[in-house]
Amino acid sequence: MADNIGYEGIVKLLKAAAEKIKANRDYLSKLDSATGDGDHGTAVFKVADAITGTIAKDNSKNLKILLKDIGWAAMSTDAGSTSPLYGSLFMGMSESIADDALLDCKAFVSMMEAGVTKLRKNTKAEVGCKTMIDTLVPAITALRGAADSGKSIAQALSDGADAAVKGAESTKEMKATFGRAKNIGERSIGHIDPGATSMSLLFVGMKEGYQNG
Amino acid sequence: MADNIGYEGIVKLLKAAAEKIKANRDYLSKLDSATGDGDHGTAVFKVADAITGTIAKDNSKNLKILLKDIGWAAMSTDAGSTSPLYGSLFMGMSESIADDALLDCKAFVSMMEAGVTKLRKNTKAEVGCKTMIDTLVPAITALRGAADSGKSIAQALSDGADAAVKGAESTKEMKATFGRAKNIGERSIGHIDPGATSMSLLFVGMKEGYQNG
Amino acid sequence: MGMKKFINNPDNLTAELLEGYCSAYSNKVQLVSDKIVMRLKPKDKSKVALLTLGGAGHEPALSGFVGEGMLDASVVGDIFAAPGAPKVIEAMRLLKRDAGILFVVLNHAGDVMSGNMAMEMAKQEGINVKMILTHEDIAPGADSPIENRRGLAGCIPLYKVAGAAAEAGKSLDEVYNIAEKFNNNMATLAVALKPATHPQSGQEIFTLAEDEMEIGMGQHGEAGTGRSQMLSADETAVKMITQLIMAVKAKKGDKIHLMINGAGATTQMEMFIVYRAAKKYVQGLGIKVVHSLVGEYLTVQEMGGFQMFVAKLDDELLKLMYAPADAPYWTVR
Amino acid sequence: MGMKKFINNPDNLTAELLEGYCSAYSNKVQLVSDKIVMRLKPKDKSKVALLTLGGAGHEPALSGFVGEGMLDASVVGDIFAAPGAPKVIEAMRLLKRDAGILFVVLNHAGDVMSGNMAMEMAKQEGINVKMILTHEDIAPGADSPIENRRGLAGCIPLYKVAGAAAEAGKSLDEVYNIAEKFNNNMATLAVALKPATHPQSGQEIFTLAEDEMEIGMGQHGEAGTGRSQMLSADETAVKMITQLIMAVKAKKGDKIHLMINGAGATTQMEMFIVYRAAKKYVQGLGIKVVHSLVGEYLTVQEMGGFQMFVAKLDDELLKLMYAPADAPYWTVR
Ligand SMILES: Nc1ncnc2c1ncn2[C@@H]1O[C@H](COP(=O)(O)OP(=O)(O)O)[C@@H](O)[C@H]1O
Ligand SMILES: Nc1ncnc2c1ncn2[C@@H]1O[C@H](COP(=O)(O)OP(=O)(O)O)[C@@H](O)[C@H]1O
Ligand SMILES: [Mg+2]
Ligand SMILES: [Mg+2]
Ligand SMILES: [Mg+2]
Ligand SMILES: [Mg+2]
Repeated sequence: MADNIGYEGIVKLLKAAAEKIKANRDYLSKLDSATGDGDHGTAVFKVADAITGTIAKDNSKNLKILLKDIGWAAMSTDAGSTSPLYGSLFMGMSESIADDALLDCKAFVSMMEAGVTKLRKNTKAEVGCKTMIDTLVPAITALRGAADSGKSIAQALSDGADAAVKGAESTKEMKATFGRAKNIGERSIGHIDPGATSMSLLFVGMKEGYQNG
Repeated sequence: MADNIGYEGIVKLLKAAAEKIKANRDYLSKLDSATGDGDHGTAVFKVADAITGTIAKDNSKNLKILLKDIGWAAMSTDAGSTSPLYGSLFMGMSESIADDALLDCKAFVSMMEAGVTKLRKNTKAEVGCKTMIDTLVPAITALRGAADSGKSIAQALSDGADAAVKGAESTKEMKATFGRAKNIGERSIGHIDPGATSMSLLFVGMKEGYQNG
Repeated sequence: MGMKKFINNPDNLTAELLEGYCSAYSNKVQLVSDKIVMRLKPKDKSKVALLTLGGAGHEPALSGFVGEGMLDASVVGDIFAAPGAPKVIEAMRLLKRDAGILFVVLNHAGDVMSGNMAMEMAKQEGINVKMILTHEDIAPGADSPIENRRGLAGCIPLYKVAGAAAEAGKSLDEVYNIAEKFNNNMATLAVALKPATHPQSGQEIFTLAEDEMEIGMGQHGEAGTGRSQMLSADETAVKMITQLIMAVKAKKGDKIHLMINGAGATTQMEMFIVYRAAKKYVQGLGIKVVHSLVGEYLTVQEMGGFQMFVAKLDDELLKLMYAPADAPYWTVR
Repeated sequence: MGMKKFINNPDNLTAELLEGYCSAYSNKVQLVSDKIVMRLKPKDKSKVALLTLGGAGHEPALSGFVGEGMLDASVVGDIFAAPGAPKVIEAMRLLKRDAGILFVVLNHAGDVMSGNMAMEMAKQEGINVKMILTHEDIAPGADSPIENRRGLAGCIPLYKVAGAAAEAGKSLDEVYNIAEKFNNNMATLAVALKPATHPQSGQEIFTLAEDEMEIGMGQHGEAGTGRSQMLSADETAVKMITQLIMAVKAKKGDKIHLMINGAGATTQMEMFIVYRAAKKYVQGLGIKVVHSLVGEYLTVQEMGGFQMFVAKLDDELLKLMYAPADAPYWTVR
């Protein structure tokens, strides 16, 4: 069996990821209450809703179009920082692939990388700034490592999810220098970043979606 | 010794009454919190202040003028219902006496009656409406009774104070039909009326001022 | 004292507030004789003057509406307490004119007593002044005797129509009749959620349980008899507007003014949501909302809640409502 | 949920609020495409248009200032959350004109990201638009890099001067330069006493002890580093105005605009008392207060506190400040 993923496979991953995020709405808002304005759960729930909603009404069966529509829908959620960041992740993924893409592990990882690159155009935040970048960078590095060493998509997703979770946890000890949390400076230390957490749930959800698919 | 009272005597009574009221500022506001808007202590404190202030700067040594000035000053205190009610009490007293008044018990009582009459022009409240009228009417009746039966000013003031206190206490079981307390209807029952209480303190203060004078 | 407010000496509240207000809007108003807020540029003496009185602590009311096309002066008392008659007669002397003065009094015991006394003095002095009493609270029932019905935020749109009529050069009788027409066709109902703290005593002016609200609350937290469980915005709006529409006897084809007046802590967001529901209900009856106000006009410190106000408007009143005005808190181009 | 507010389904807050707002002021504004508030009577296409974006929950900001002489449109997000770029580009398409669009963005991460994305799209579509970023919060220090300084209530007087310049027919570069001049000479400092409740989550957006206040609080309750014991109104005012005057480098003979913007639950009474103390301090330095605003312009639900805002004005800006305007919450005759 060829280790490829296409429209149907990605839909499965994204649906699972969206459900994972939705299930953690209150937890994520609670995290945001500690360091921000308490709405990240609400915000990212809407993004997750945009993902499942777009999938549900998609007629194209075309991955490039689906991802672009998800990106646009996510951006349209009026959810503060979250909509442009998540939105551009999907826009970047869409822009990087061909119309009839069927992706092997390397191509899948390249698509994810392109998404992260586009997302990072919005922000100067680096690893260590206590944002979702602290999840994305190690997750993408793990994905790339798995692909380059010839691992399967399943294994790559698993490595990516593990790295994402670790990345999110690493924000706990950081002092925020981006986003609203920056305003409380030292007082942000000791709290996990909500955006880093929701992003890690995206990767965990994708892994689980692939395994259960 | 003739049982007469003039400028100096009245000043002594009023000073004592004013101090009595001032000392009960917080208690009176608390009573008003239960049935009104919680400011009667503040209000009547200002009236008391107007009394002592006017006495302090009075040069006339003329009782009629002094009482008129007290009335005007009390009315000018911007204290809700309290300023016109207390103000007209003193205005009425002033209007009823001659310039060089030296009052025997009957004349003193007539002056007090005139004050109450003027006060009552402001309101249709009768005995039983849970207002300061419930203090004033029995107090004045007691004063008149004492005078008519030939009692001394000291005794009249003592009878008046006793009746005033009883009158104020009688408001506890009444349902308010005047003033702000009317708005809470049945819920006013069980609370003593603040205005009836401050008015009783005026009579008690006058009695004590005479005794200690 | 558990009160958390930006104040200095509580005894100076009104003085400091009036100093601040008149200096912030020194292009429109001036403070005269400590407690009288007057238009900076008085209107022509040939026109009827508009005067009101009332306690402080309800900002922007009442002095916020002194200005061209509205009030000529307001006499301010202390926090929640009417000014005494001496200041009122002083203001009447300042405004004295052959054209006369319309004197608007809100139905609260202290205000009415001071108002009546000042009227008596004015009569003795030969000042031409007519008094009008607002009493549009329908909490005790729309048919309840006038002395039971409080004057609430309805005074403010009344200043607008009367002020515009005066500015247009109408006679005292005409201005009075216009104001009375408005007065007799308006109704207010207040709802409270959270108490305010009296800024002088530091005490909460009433208490409500965590899940309670009260429809029929007075202007200073005087409790009414309408306590209930918290309702949604739409339920609250419909419950209130139903009573208001009945009170003013508005029917299909009629035109109304609809105002949501915030008590202090209730957000404009909530007021707009409530307004929306009330308007929908009114439109469902075939009644037209032709003029609206949503905001804080007459507050009760930081009380949570609002007043819903309805007035039936005919073409004359509607035109006056939209006439130019230039008060600090009500400007119409 | 301990929240006591007049709302219905929390998910519909913004939709209901916008419906209410645009229908209450249907003589001035209209709702287009769900989230875009536009002037009812668009200004002439030959003139520069003024556009802004921002979250809801801060009423009357930002949409309250759409109207003649101020904003042409505002794009509204959800409660405290910026709208996405798609709606912003939609508004830009609606306002597209040769004269160009001035696009005012407040410095908050989400707003800036959406703004930047929309600007990129506009460039691709050939829409003539210039973006200006407000960042006048001096809580992190007036010399702190722009990205650290939030955009607070200063946007609103900025809409006023830019809007008046646009209405006067100035070119996009001219309007931009006027707005930038104002932008570079303004400063805001916020103080909080009591938290607001987020109307969707029902949670208090921060906590402060019974006797604490915080100078430097952000627009959504993001805590700063200026916690202290409660101070009196005068002490608070002087502490804040001192920093603001230093930040705008105003000196003897200069003219300023001074605004006290209520956060929600703080009364106008308190604001006037604070205003009074701040003005006195400023006058003591020989600086003239030539324009003032005291009221609720940009709120944070029912938060207790206020923003103090100072802008240095030259004759050009002063004239624009007093120019006619006709937005629901800022009218100048
Ligand atoms: N400038 C930024 N760069 C990267 N991530 C950011 C930035 N600003 C915010 N974030 C992320 O967004 C999260 C907050 O999202 P959310 O609460 O939805 O937005 P908002 O701060 O507008 O309320 C933060 O926890 C952080 O991970
Ligand atoms: N119409 C009235 N007639 C007689 N007494 C009244 C009337 N209204 C109020 N009072 C008296 O005034 C008292 C309240 O005074 P105060 O609290 O100072 O005035 P306000 O009600 O304006 O706050 C009441 O307790 C009552 O005794
Ligand atoms: Mg947030
Ligand atoms: Mg009282
Ligand atoms: Mg009172
Ligand atoms: Mg947010």
